[in-house]
Amino acid sequence: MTATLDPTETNKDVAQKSATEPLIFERSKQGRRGYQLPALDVPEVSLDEILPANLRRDEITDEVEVSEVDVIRHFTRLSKLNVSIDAGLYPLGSCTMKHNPRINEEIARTPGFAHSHPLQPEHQVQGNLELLWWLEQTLKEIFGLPRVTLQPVAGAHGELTGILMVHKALAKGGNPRKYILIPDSAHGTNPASAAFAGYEIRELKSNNRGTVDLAALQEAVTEDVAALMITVPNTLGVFESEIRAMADILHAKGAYLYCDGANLNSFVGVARPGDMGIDVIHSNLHKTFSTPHGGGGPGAGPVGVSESLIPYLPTPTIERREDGTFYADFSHPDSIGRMRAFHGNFNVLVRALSYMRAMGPSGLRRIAQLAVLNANYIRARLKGHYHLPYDAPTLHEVVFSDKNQTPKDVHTLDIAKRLMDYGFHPPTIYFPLIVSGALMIEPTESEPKEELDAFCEAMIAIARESQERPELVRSAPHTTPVRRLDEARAARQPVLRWKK
Amino acid sequence: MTATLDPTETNKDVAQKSATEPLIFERSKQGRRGYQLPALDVPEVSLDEILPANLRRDEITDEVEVSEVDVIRHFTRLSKLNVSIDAGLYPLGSCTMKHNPRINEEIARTPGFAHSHPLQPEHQVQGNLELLWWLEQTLKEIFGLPRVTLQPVAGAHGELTGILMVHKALAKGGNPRKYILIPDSAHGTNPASAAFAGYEIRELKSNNRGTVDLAALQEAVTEDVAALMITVPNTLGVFESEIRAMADILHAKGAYLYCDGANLNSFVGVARPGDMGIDVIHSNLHKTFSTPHGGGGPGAGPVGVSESLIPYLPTPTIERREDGTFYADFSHPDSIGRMRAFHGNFNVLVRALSYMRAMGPSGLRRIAQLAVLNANYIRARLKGHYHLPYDAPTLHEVVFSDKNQTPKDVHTLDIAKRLMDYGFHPPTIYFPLIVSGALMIEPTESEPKEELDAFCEAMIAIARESQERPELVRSAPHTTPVRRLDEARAARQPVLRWKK
Amino acid sequence: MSLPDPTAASSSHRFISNAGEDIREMLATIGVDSIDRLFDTIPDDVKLDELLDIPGPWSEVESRRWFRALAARNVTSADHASFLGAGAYAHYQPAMIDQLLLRAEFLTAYTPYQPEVSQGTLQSIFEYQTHQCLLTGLDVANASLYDGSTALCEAVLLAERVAKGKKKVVIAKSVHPHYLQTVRTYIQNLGLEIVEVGWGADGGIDLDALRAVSADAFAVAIQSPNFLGVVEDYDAVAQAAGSATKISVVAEATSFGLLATPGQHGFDICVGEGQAWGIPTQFGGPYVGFMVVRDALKRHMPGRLVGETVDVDGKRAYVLTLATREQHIRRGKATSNICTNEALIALAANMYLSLMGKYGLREVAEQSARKAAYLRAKLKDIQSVELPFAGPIYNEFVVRTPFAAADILKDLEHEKILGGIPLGDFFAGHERDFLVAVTELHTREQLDHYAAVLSAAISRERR
Amino acid sequence: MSLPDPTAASSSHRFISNAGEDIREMLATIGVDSIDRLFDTIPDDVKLDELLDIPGPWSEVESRRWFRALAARNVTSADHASFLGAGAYAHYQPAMIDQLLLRAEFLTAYTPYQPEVSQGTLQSIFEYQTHQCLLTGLDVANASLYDGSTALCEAVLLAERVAKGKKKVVIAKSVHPHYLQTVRTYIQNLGLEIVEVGWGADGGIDLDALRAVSADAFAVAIQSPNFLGVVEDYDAVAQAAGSATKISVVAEATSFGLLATPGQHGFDICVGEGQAWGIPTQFGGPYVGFMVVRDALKRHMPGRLVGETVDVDGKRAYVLTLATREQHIRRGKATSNICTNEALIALAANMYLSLMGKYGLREVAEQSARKAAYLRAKLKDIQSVELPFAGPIYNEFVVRTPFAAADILKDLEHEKILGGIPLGDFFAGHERDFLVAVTELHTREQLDHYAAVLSAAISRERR
Ligand SMILES: Cc1ncc(COP(=O)(O)O)c(C=O)c1O
Ligand SMILES: Cc1ncc(COP(=O)(O)O)c(C=O)c1O
Repeated sequence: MTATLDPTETNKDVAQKSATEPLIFERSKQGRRGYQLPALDVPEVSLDEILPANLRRDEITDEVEVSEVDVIRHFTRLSKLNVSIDAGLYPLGSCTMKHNPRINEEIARTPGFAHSHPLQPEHQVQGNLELLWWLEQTLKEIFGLPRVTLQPVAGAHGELTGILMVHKALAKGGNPRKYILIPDSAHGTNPASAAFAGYEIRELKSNNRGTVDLAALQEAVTEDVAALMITVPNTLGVFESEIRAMADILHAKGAYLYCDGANLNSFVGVARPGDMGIDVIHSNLHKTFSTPHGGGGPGAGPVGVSESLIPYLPTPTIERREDGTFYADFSHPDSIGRMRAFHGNFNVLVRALSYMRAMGPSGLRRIAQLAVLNANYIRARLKGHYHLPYDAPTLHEVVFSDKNQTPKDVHTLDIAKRLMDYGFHPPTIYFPLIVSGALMIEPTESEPKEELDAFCEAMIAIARESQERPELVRSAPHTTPVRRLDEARAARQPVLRWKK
Repeated sequence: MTATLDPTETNKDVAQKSATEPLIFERSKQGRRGYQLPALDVPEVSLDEILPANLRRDEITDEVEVSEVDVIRHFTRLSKLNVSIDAGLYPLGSCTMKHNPRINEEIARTPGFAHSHPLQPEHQVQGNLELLWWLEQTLKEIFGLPRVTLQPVAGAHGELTGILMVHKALAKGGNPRKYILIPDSAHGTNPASAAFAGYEIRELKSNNRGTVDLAALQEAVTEDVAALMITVPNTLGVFESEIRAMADILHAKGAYLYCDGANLNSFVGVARPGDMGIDVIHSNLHKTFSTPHGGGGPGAGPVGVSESLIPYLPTPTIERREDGTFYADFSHPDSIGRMRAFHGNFNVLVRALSYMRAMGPSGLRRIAQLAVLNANYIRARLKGHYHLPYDAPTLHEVVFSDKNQTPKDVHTLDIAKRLMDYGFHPPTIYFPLIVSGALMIEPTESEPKEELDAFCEAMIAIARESQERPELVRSAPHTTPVRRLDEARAARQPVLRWKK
Repeated sequence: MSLPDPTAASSSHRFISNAGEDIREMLATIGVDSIDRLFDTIPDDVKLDELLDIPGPWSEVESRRWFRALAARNVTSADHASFLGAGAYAHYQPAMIDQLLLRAEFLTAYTPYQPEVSQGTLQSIFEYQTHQCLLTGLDVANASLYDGSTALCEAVLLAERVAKGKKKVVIAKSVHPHYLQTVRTYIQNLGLEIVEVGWGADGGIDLDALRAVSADAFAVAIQSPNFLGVVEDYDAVAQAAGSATKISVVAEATSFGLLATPGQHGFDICVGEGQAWGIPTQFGGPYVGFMVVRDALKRHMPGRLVGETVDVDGKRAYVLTLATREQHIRRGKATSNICTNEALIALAANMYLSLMGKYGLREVAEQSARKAAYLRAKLKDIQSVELPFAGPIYNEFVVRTPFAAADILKDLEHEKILGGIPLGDFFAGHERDFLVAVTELHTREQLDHYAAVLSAAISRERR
Repeated sequence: MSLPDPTAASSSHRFISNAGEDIREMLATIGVDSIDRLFDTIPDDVKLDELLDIPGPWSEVESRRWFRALAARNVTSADHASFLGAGAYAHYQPAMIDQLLLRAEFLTAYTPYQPEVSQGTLQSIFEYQTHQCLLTGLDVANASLYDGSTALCEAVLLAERVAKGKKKVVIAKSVHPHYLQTVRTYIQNLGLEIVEVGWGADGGIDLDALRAVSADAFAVAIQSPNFLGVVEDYDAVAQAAGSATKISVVAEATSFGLLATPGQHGFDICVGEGQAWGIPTQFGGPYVGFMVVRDALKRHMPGRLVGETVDVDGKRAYVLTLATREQHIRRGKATSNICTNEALIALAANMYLSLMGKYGLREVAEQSARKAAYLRAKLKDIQSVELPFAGPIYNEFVVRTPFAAADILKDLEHEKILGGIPLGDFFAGHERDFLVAVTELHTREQLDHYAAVLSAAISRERR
């Protein structure tokens, strides 16, 4: 925080200055210390006796010397440059930015969980194993599928896991096949995961409802198609009403139906993927099941599978014995193998189960009901002000475009930035790709009506500003710690670290 | 957070709007719930069988119906309207706003401390009793006095405790006497506490160094003076170099020397009150010993006493047996009695001992050294820009006045408010009363030089603004969530609660 | 002299930012050659020439080891089923609250002297004041006092200020003994007289005795539920107290969810302890004292008051007000000497009251009362267990056995039950009695177990 | 159908704000008469006509009871002296970090897609990237990967992308077995071949064997300290690896404080696990994978990268950059499929690295190494204890006794010591070996105790 001597500067500049924070490396001063350790209590022999000099480094050049005060100040000030769910609506479409209950944080910090080691023998960690077992039981019931692996640590990781299982299953049948079908509305991780699993991508054009066209699918599903990867509801928020028929088409050809469960929040407790003919689904626990997004993670992406894919699940699986004890089972000869060291993001899984227990059967259903109600309320209030590229009924999110604003040269990016001046985090923008200038709004069930109203009023105010004062919107944001960034410069001459 | 429909409003207004938060009562909506309890598991008999209707109330009219989301949002947003030490310098003179280490918070939350009950029998709480015993030992060493009571929960509470002991001791000697001498520079709690202890106040004029005049004291100490209450160093930050002589004068007349230890931070580990001839001293643990101020408390105000006052300590005292066990001792026939229920602010005391252990002997001394260095650095940098009413050497704080600015009709209050625009909490203002337009600055030892520099530059910038753009300063703050308040209106027609 | 050089790297401390390089730069600016010079005004003969003799400096690692070992030597409700109350109750503590209290904006700020940068604290206090009014049925609440015992002291002193002349205060013997003792300490030099009024057969205050002594008293103070757990009849007490200022003390704050309010039944002041609002028992503190009074008394109120006003832009805002009552202005004539209070605990209470809300506060109270009634009935059936006081209770009651309470409670402790608090520690002649408190957190299983263990203990003692 | 009415107060849930009144108002605005109507696009035959069969809804009280009971059934380093490592280490965890992580601004935000309101997260990542570069001696670090095992997968895939054509990757057998297994899973359909190279007598990689197979490999990956605890000689390995891309795996991140850096000794990529930077072992996750590469490889980097730039006012700011590598732009051609990563753990690591700083990181490493050397020497003196690998170590080493490791470790557990990890679980023929890890947190007393208990156990087994 550095003030200035220039008495003529505007107050805004003063305030902006007080909203900047130097890099921790710039705070370093000779002699400062932020740590203390107990004095060494074993004989202090020469380092050479411990490790030959050629295997050692010298001092960590340019590492910091700062006090505890410097550090807590630094991170407290940095935190103030972020917005968060606890401060208000964070309507990032497709990200399900819901309330993160604090009881989850408390429970995850229980010493018995927090300090258990991933390689302890079974008898020392029965509590953890039982917890994992219960989480699988719960997800099985939610998915309507017979088994679930908890190993994947994110949605994309789950996608890779799922497609690898499909590949292995088909390979066992003699031919892993070549293609994965993916609608053009899909999230980028879908094609990326399919590619890393060894497949080529065939993109499916969405029809005018934004959904998969049955006839087109029928045609696309050839003998060398391994699976269709769809998102239910899709990234427009539209439910694929013909999902059962789609499953039949695929199954008839020996192909699998993979469901990206990122949007499970819209139908959890209302309908079950297994009942829709889905063979594999991942769920982003950091979305539907409230584990905090943490600025970009951690997450978890458990994968549920139908009977035919069970042999291929990653190892280990967690099993329960007759006597009520639990163990990690590695005896799956056809398993695709291990997706990650240890047991995945265990302490994310703890939070998710804590949340599921807090919601219960009635609460889980209520999530979907209120998430869909909130989204449709926004849709109803904004419909007259923003263009709705697909007006098929939507569930938990609604995607508008900037079509009504572009004539004034106001674009989605401008609208997003202007929302910040009104105190809101913008929606997801320019996704899905099938909508030009997409504004993808997902409020989640957490939001109170008055927050939705405030958001809608801000959006409506911006729609007006776009007509009456477009330059105000184009030059937004005006009230944030920093204003629009030169992103081109960042990519052209990348500066990716501090240097002295 | 409510946005507005008026597209012509300025961005500042938009930002300000997003910085307001309704009262929790205004968030209430029928049907919302923020809590859940386990279902009642005992037979649900009619309430009448439990409690006659005339002893019961009906529903708690106008209490809130809000969700957990509403509540965490509400308090998170409220918190953002505060400034704090972790965000920057908080130079409230006399308040010792130092770094509050997080290890103290962690330790205070240890279940064995947090869930122990104040009326458990001795054998169940040996850990707590030993902790209290150790804290007394440590404070005895810091004070250089033979006993310390930990019962007082704030400085003022300690003052009352100390003066009550003086009263009782003198009464035992036959005459409690009538007056307490208090310098005009003293904090308001001093006279208030003395009055509640049953004394009349005689105010001592400070001399031109801002300290107590020996001759004047000599004269003032009559047979009916019970004690002198001074602050060391005094509220100007000036050490009473003749403290020993002052003690002698008082003791010669059978009077006591009470020290308000609020400024202990300036000499802890450097000198000891006991060695100065002080008979009673309280220490604000929320100042010198880092327990968090919590927006105005809790605190703790242990009182150390010299030999002659030991019989009058509040009960119970914590004692150690031969066998190493600890107990609460109520057998003090001459005790002034109990100052509060239970054992005072135990979990504040835990934090203070945690801090003392973290500092150790060298650290405690370093506190005083750096606190004094930081204050004198500010004094040196600002001396040319602000008027120094008393230029005697000062220790941990420095008091300026607005004399240089008043010609431009810029006053201390204006300077304080303008500091907010530069991102700093103002110093203590208009105290001590012996300085007109006092600006009382106490940086504490925690502050890094760059923070002090930024503060000084802001102060210097404001000094310039006061000459060149006085209206800018007079109308400050300009960048805070709210601007200057109509305090007169608040007092004239007090609105002290929300009403439907 | 074994004093370290402050500029040496070995002297650096993690809690103190400035070190070698900074210190040299700053000394140069000040124009002295060493930090010691800055202490020249302290006479050498009072200066220490060596370091204090105390343990440390400790790393967090060492502190954790030592303090955790101490904590482990306590037996607590964390590992036992606790039925302890008597002014400190273990109720449900919502997870959110402690995590919010750790926000620096709440934890490390101080008294909101500067409202423009303290609206968070100020608005919370204003809301807290409102909750107090709704719960007590009175008009004006303050920002907090130290605790229940000192809150009673302040109430007595307030009543004395307005009474003018009268010197007698009547206090029920069934007020928490620690509170009563604290009042005695506070007023010892103020020429006031305390007259205690005992309880009747059912444990409620002795109304006839009260009527007999109230006439010339400036105040009458009772507690409800009283220390024996018995709920007093405010109307009857108010009637018996005549013209004196009527002070109700509430040491179990969740009882407001169920019990008739002092405000609607003739009382002028309600003071008490807010710990039951989800604050940990933490060996007695920090807790939060509250005071709520009739509007007519507001300018005599001790402590901080927050009021609503507007800023220069007309925007609603909150500010400390009626400060002319306080020590920093009135000094020797202030309504109290209190300065630092229990703001953070009051904030926690505001969070608790808001989260539980209209229906949660009611349910906590009802469940506590129902479970207490259930246990009380069960204990009554145990052979040779007596319930000495038949008066109506909220969530606490006195149990009597043929044996010393201490012995019985030891037996219970062996079964991992903290069974109660011996009444004999407070009232001679009650060595066989102990207080048992129940809250919504107790399960039926625990209550049944308590009864079983108690009757077993009694049979054992009998042998 | 036993489905509750969403507008009933009994249906309200504390995590979901809108209830009765709100729902009715919103339905009216939307113009439908019930929430069910909004689900009409879901065919009835896939709609549930009853609630799911799972436990709940639970209050916090019930959740605390159940989860704490589960946690209590684990035996952990919280109540035992733990010497477990093998990729998860119990180092000092500064108190400040967890409390800061609870700040909603960090905890509940998401990927900083909108830089103007995410500078806190972005600047922290930029600082984290810088720490990685300083520690590894390499040029460019990313924002985080899932963990050490998947970081190695990404490194192998990166190397393959730049190698063009070559299909063989050489991986040391002494790389963490879980990492190696994960690589096998990842690449199973990509037509790549993994050649494993074993270790020599001293536990270091077999250089001759390495030389023999490196020629046509696109990458060579080794771990140091390796899974046996032995520190590899980067120069020698680099020389033996020839022209292949050299990947160093670090599973014990505090070792950077003491060991020669891969960057200064011929390596191109360093990947590994950041858990040792003060992250709880928490049964294996969440942890944080890191990747640092030579500048030439930066445009092939998987995951997020944060770069410095300026805003329209010329003010310095940070932003996600080089996004054309990523799945949301490149889709099927992206450098990785990763999206959500381990941002919060990377933030914790940044806090840890900043707080410990230049000297703290060194001291943690030195103390860990010194204490490990002390214990290793003590164990060596125990009759019939063998140290099968003589190579230099950092803080972990293999111990061999005449008896099954599982039995010996059971004996130690009885003395409240988690004594090590059986090597036989990973390598056939090593049933008598176990891995012992030491950190700065171990006291000499614990180390001496370990030695005493181990030799006692051995004598007991002998009988
Ligand atoms: C539709 C969709 N699919 C997949 C993903 C990827 O999930 P994750 O970020 O957990 O890897 C996301 C979230 O970013 C998503 O929104
Ligand atoms: C000099 C002085 N004396 C006494 C006090 C009163 O202490 P407390 O606020 O802890 O009651 C203070 C602090 O406000 C003070 O600064």
